[in-house]
Amino acid sequence: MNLMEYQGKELFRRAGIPVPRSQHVTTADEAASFVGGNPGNWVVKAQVLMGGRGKAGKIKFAKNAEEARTVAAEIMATPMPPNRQNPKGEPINSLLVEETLSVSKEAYAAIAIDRTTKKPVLMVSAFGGMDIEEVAEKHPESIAKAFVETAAGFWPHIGRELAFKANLDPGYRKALPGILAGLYELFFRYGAKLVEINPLVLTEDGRVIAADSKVELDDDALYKNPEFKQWQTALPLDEDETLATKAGLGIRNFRRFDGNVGTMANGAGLAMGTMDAVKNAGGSFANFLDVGGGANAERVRNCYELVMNHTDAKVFFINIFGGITRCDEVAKGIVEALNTTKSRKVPLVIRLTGTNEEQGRRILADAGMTPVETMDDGAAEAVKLAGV
Amino acid sequence: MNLMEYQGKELFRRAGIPVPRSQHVTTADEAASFVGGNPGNWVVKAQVLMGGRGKAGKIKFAKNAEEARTVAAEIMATPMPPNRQNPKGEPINSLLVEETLSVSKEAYAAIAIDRTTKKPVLMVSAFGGMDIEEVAEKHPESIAKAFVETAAGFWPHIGRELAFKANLDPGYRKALPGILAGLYELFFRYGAKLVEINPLVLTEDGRVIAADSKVELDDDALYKNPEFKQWQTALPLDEDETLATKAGLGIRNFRRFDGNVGTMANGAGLAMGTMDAVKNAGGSFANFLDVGGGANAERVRNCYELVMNHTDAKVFFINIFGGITRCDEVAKGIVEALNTTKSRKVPLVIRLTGTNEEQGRRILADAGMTPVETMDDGAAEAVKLAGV
Amino acid sequence: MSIYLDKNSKVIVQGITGAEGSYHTGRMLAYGTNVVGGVTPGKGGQKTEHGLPVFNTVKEAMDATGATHQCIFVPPPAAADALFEAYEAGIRFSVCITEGVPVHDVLKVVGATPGMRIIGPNCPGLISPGKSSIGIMPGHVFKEGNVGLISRSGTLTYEVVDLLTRAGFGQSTAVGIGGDPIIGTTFVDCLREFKNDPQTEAIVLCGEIGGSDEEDAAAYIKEHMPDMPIVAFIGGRNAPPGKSLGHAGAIISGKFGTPESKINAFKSAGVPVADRPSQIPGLLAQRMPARV
Amino acid sequence: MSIYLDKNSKVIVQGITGAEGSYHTGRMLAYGTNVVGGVTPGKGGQKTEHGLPVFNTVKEAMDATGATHQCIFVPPPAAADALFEAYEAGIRFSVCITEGVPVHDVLKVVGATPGMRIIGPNCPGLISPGKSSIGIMPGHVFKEGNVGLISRSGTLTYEVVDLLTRAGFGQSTAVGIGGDPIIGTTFVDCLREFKNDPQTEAIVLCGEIGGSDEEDAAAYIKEHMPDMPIVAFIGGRNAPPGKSLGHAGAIISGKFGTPESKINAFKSAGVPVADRPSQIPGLLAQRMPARV
Repeated sequence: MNLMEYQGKELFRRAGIPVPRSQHVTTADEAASFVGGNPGNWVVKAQVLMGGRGKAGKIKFAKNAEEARTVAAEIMATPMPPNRQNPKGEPINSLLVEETLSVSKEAYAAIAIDRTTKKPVLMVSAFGGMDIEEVAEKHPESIAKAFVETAAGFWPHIGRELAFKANLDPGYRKALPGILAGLYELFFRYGAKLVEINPLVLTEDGRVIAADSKVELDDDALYKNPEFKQWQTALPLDEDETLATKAGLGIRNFRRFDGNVGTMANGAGLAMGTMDAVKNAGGSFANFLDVGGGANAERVRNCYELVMNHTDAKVFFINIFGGITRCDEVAKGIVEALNTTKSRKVPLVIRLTGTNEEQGRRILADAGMTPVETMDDGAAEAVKLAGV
Repeated sequence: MNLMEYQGKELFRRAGIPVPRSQHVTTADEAASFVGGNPGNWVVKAQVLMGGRGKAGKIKFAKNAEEARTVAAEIMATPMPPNRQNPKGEPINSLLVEETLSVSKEAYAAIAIDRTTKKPVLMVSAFGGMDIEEVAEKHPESIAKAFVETAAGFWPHIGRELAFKANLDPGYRKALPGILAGLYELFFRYGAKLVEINPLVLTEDGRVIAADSKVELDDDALYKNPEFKQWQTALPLDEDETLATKAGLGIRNFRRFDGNVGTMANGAGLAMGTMDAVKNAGGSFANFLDVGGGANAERVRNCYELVMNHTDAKVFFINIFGGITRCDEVAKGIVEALNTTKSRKVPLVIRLTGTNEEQGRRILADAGMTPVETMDDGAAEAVKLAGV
Repeated sequence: MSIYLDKNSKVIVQGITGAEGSYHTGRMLAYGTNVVGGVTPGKGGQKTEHGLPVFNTVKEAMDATGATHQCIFVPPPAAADALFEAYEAGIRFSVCITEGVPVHDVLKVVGATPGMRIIGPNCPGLISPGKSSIGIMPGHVFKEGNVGLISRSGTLTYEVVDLLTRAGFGQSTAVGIGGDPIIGTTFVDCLREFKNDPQTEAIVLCGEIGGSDEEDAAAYIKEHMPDMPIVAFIGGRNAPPGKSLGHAGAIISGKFGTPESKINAFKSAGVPVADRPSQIPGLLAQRMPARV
Repeated sequence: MSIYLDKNSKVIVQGITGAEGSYHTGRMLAYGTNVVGGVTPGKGGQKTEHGLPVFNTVKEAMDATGATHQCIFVPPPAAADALFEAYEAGIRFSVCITEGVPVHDVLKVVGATPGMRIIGPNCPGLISPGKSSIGIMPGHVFKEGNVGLISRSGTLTYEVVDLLTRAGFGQSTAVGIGGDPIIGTTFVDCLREFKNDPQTEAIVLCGEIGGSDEEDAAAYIKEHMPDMPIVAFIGGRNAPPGKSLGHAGAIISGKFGTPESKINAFKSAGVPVADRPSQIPGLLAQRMPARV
């Protein structure tokens, strides 16, 4: 679960990380009324999960209520335009009206989880306000890293060492350990996978302030912080995630693509393998779908309808290798699903092997269906049936 | 810093440990008005640091506003009577009006710091509501212990294991891990040296509730939680601690006794050693006083006056072994202190050795004073001068 | 021999009275695994439907059975607790089947259980065919032999094993290391064991997009076991960047975790990479030294 | 030989530009301690008044000087940080002079720095007379010799050392382990070292009321070094229960930490306990084997 800027900054505030004064608003009127009551220089920022707000004209300045109303309306008039990261764009439902900072320097600070060392990794760079992946590519030496022993936790010396190693402006030195301590506390307290401040601004008058926030929470840990439920519903699940949830699947278990071979498999690895097999057979897959372990009739029907109703599939390739999943249950599910569904019907290609394979094949045979022998065979057959 | 029951329970509440419904009040009127507005069975408890409230008649029941007013007034009418732990008694400045529990069982749960293993130790016993030291003596096997690896922290299995090991009533089993988790969080979050629930009540209707609280915070960690400052001033420092603070000493650096040999030394070990030496010489010490490292003139004068004005000392034995402390500075301090003090004067016995000993002896000699050679000599001389 | 698990391994099941725990305990017993008991707090003293003793705590189970291995079937919020309980009771090998364990819980466990080998979480377990199986792998597709197998996936593993078995390649031990971003045991950990296992004469490595475990494995192979016949496969080659498909760990972000990076790493280590699972047995046959 | 510290120990001082750090660095240098530099963040590149290099981090100091030992003179809130910084930089011997370090900070440090020897906190340091001194002990009262000394107190230690030196007993190493409830190095840790130190032929152990360190020491002596001539002293014998006098660790609570318990433990280990410091040299003389 990714948080929007204003949500991340709310967490920053709780952890004692300095953030600009701000007000979260949902209409141009609210923006105008806030700026009217709080004279000064303000910046109005679209609250979306996509990057590239500045280039898209979704960050604008306002010096009085009238200007605030105008720019807020302009920003909200159109959604965020599509980009590579999000080819569908994103609606703008709210804005953050924020104090304008007089920026002297911009730095970067983040904590992520390092898969190789299995430790939290702190990253600091003097190259702030830029795409960090670009920085990592062009100036890899500029990113100072520190791996934290979870037993010891974060201590200020780590921040001091990073400030020196990353060659930050000396104006950052005293503030950085405290800011990283807050970031680390937040990272652990809320079970984050990533917390990022980019840019971390050094102002003309020597304050160090988090000018933006990026926080990714671990979906698996959300139950520990029920308060985030409210943000979760406020956040736009993408369409595929919404569909997956409605079908009773995990949000990661379904994703659509442009092809015409609908797929379903048990287990994420096999589901990806099924897509690869379709591709290898010269076809194009319409979706990724991991039906999960307990593939009963209802689940199978939901998955079938999900693919029929929301993709351009011209054929449905079911690829089951029974481990936990029992082939007889899946076979029953398929038969029942087809009998009860009201969705459109396409040719089925079924591959069914593993636990209780014999019983499963018998159930299919009784319903007049013959499974293929291998995944490759199934993919070839499905691609042939789908046509070009 | 020890917390009173209502303060400890406020921390329990924050950590999610169930406590009875309650209201903290400072007058009989407040108690009456609370009970009047909240019909039910209430218990009114004196808020003091001393133990033995029940026996002293400082815990009473009330079923309506009138009863509440009466028992509250009775409780506050007289201070807590002296006991072995506190020979001076303790004033009662406030009361906790608390929901009466229908008690089925009483258990004990606590976390302390184990000096030998250098780990937090959780202790659980089915003998609740009793003096735990007595339990430790009579039923040592009844106290189940678990040492927590600080790197791993507390996890529920520790609570489950303790519930089984301590043979708690099965009614405690599900609740105990959560209660200990809260206790452990509180212990770490606030830097406590001891957190104790005695009794931990299992009610007739199956709830597990902390019926009392004992929390000892680490004075050295109070700076991390400035909010406790307000409680600290609310808490009665004992008289010796107050005097020590006023004299610019640490609260542990001064304590009075009944004898007639006033003492002062640099370093806690030597100060205790000085007391032991007086005792060994057949005398009785009037106080413990560790003057600390930087014993300048003002500090020495403050200490001199502290002992003169607040003990029955008939002689003042100054025992300095210079390490950090320089003998010349102490000597200057003694001379200056005697010249400027307005307190009563008693014979001085001075023992002065270590860093800059020569210069120190010269300064004393110039003022007409001759130090003794050893601690034992000094103690003997002081006891002789003090008479019987 | 085999790695991590053999006939002598005594297994306790945490969560043995739950639906999953009970079902798979039965399957493990049927396969021949020496399951000696299980743990469900509050049910100590009872017997399971399989006739195994249930204990209140791992410590009690250890004391009574001398268990050496643990298999975890508890809900995600209880998984880290189960691992710590086992560790403190003295267990040094644990298989965590549970999916959806918070990643910070896993970080805490791996950071504070030195000397414990954890497989998973979110994994199908491991099997030493003909000897013992811990977890949820379908035993009947495996066959005892000399090919070691390591995989980030579950069902894809069975697919691969089925192909190997049909082609006559039995397995020494197959380890499903799991699909999460942070896992207790990596490819390299397993390679190190296989290197010293006399039974294992070749290895199949089923990787996946995301992370750099495969790159680390390739570097290890290059340096420490250049002569071992090894074949690799990378799943999810057609997955788009930025989205994790099913496995939380299978995500390409920027230049990290792409199939190209992994394939190149294996190639530079002299490890052929199969385009599809069905090529694996053939590639393996080419690399296997002629049997004497 | 000596324990923990000798001529070759290279010492860095954390907080070297502070008043205390600077003063005691001068005294250590005067004693002959090989102080090679110090750390004060933001002052890297400068020189101290003693001409020693100042570094921004312990890591930099380590890289430039090859330091082996650390001495900490920083305020209490920074002490644990200084210990962790040293540990992560590779220092494995640290003396923490600072008084008033939060006890939970100490717990965290001792729980997460395996392999590091920490003396203190709230201690006067240690000295191997004639070789080196780390901390704040007054070097001139010490004399090189064969008596090892361990003490929970500072000034009382000097008292005892002065008596020993005057009586002709020089010291191998004297360790002030500190007066806090939780300390990095206990009596037993030091005894273990003295046991293996050829220079040390006898030991004086200055205990105090509170805790059970002395009882643990007595048990260790009884089992592992019954033949070593050892004399003990317990400070604070006339302190009342329930109140800590000066040292946070010196507190009798209930039956724990009483002088009687400690004296009995030593007696049962065959260790004579002096009633007053001035008896120590005499008791030691009785126990020392005749010199050849």
